[in-house]
Amino acid sequence: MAGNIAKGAIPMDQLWQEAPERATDEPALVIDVGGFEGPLDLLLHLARSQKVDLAKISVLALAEQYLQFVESARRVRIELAADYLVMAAWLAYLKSKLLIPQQSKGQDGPSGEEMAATLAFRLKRLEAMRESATRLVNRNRLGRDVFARGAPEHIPHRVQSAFDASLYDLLSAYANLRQRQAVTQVTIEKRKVWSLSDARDLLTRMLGEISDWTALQHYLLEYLPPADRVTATASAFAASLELVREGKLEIRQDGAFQPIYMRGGSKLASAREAAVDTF
Amino acid sequence: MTPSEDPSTDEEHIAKTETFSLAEAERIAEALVFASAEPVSETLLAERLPSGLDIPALMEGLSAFYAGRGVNLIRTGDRWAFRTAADLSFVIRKDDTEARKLSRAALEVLAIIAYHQPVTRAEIEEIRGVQTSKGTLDVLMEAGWVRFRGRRRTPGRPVTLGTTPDFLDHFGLEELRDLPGLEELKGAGLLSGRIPPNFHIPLPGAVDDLQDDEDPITQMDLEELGLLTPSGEEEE
Amino acid sequence: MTPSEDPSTDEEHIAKTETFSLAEAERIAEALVFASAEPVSETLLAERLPSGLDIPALMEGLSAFYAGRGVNLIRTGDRWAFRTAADLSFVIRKDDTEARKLSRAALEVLAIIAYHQPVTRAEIEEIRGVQTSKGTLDVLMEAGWVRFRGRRRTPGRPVTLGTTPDFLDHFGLEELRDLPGLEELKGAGLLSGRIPPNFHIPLPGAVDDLQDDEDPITQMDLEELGLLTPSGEEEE
Repeated sequence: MAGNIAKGAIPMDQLWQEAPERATDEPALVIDVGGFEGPLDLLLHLARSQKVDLAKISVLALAEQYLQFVESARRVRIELAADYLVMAAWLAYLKSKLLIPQQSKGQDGPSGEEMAATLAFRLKRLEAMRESATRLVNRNRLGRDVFARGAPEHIPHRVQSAFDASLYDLLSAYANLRQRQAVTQVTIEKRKVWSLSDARDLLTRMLGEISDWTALQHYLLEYLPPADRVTATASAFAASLELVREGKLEIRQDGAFQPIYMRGGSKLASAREAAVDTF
Repeated sequence: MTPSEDPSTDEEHIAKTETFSLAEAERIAEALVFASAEPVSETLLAERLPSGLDIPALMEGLSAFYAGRGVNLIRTGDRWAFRTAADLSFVIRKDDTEARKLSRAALEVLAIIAYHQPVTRAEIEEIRGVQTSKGTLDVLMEAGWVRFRGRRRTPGRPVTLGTTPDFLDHFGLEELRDLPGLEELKGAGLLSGRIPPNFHIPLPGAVDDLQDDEDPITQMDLEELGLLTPSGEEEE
Repeated sequence: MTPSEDPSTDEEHIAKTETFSLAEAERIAEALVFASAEPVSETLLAERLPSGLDIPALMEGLSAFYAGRGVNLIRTGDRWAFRTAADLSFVIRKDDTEARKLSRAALEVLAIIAYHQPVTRAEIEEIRGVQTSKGTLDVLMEAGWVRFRGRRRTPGRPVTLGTTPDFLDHFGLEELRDLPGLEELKGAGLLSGRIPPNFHIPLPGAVDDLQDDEDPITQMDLEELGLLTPSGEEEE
């Protein structure tokens, strides 16, 4: 097994080695994939191992490394979560866009460069949040570095209410109760099925960034284990129809059995824009 | 801070360091006593402070510093503690009853009323699967979070319950529609994934208006419910 | 406050009373805040102190007084608390007081909520590129650092998340604006969902050069990959 990843999988080797703290009693290969918080995290890790400023990474090289990683994982039969595969499909698409010289200008949809910029932005933003998290957790924290009065003499609660309860208390009490009462005799079998909502989530997440006609299915299937292909195709198709109905997606097929192209619909764009107001 | 050739300045320097470390020792003592749940013994202080210090003297000094303030450093035996100045106890004591935590039952009932309103007592019991004790509703009424809304136009004309504006206020909600729905409860990990497909959580709307099957509560009703003394004391 | 005939003596008198009552108010404020483990709101202080006082100014003054001491008066949100000086943590820290250990995911989610609030769960997922596992939010809410804020006025009305006053207190922040690096992040456009217009990535110059282990892509390959439809339909 080790021999399988010997050559051409340098990034993977690095991954195994750089994460000794992740090791527990489980087989190393599985844990290391599990140690990442999703595909962006993995990409960020790969980008860091390029040992350059994030602003200077080669997106193409990064995509290559990621695809290599997925490839190696496949070779040693590591099961990757759907998220990773979707990212692989997206990167494969990105790669093709970067490699093919721009054909006709003026086509709608982002160019490969724009897509690369989007990816770089997302990586940078994630890294910024990581750094902020570190700075936050290293502040002088109450109960660790800074202490409150050890022997308080009174508790200055709002005088208006003689009772104390937070929204969290309320909601968790309610959720617990309803859960308890819902006769949970439903045994949910662990079937390997992409649920409609899984597929919906994945499509929305990817299409958020793709406004150009894309035969996503194609890229997706490329990266799915054969056993998952049927269910993924079915769910993704059903989900895409639903998204079309909601105006969040457009679909095009040139003829029977031709690849199905899709792109973000008008509503998706506006919903995303509306969602983007911070502070 | 750097040593100098001139002995006089050196002496000055030493004096300065001593003042410095004394102030530093005071700060440490202060913080230790403040953060401790119990009065702090001079032995413990001696352990934590630079050795060779006259702890009792240090503490006496600190105590004098705090003497005129709102908080005093007082000695009990050989232990030290901060206490509110005795003459100020009136500010502290004033109705500082610690807010009571709501019981689990009360939280459940309140949540059901919030999500399912207008809801009758029988319906609450159906959802919870247990009887609601009278005290539970009383507590919620006392807190000012729950109110009688009206009467359901069904046999027995059961009273319907709902939440009050104070409820929204206390829980930081702008409107009832801000209560998280199924997806959000799931997403927050409050509901597990193992819920039956027909499981649903009501979306409370703007419920101030009586529903079609609700009658307003009348004066008679309130008296009947024992909420108003029969005489008319509405003029308050 | 009342107009008087003899300005000088009256002013003196007023000044004296003011000094007296100011010192007294300080003592009371001190006692109130000192006695409590939790931060005390300015509202509560205003209730307990003589009316007409400029509470924030009073507290700023007190805060300055305690600045160099072992116990500091600090502001968090609109509340005040006494806390041991941060530089003394080494003396006071006990081994059993280790603050709650957060998972990497929880910490990351907390940071995203703090910097991007109000933020929806979908937006958190967009930033992290991965679903937030069940229970992560639950942990943060249980710690009392994160809360449901309201709902976004967009289709589906997703619930928005934000931080709590306790979050500020725990991390020693006066206000959200004090989040480390907030301004730079904003300036760099990293707190928005959109790529800032000034965001450049140098496009891989090396992209065009094939690596040693690469063959150029041919038209054939592209068709094979399904990237181009076999016929020539580029002219649309």
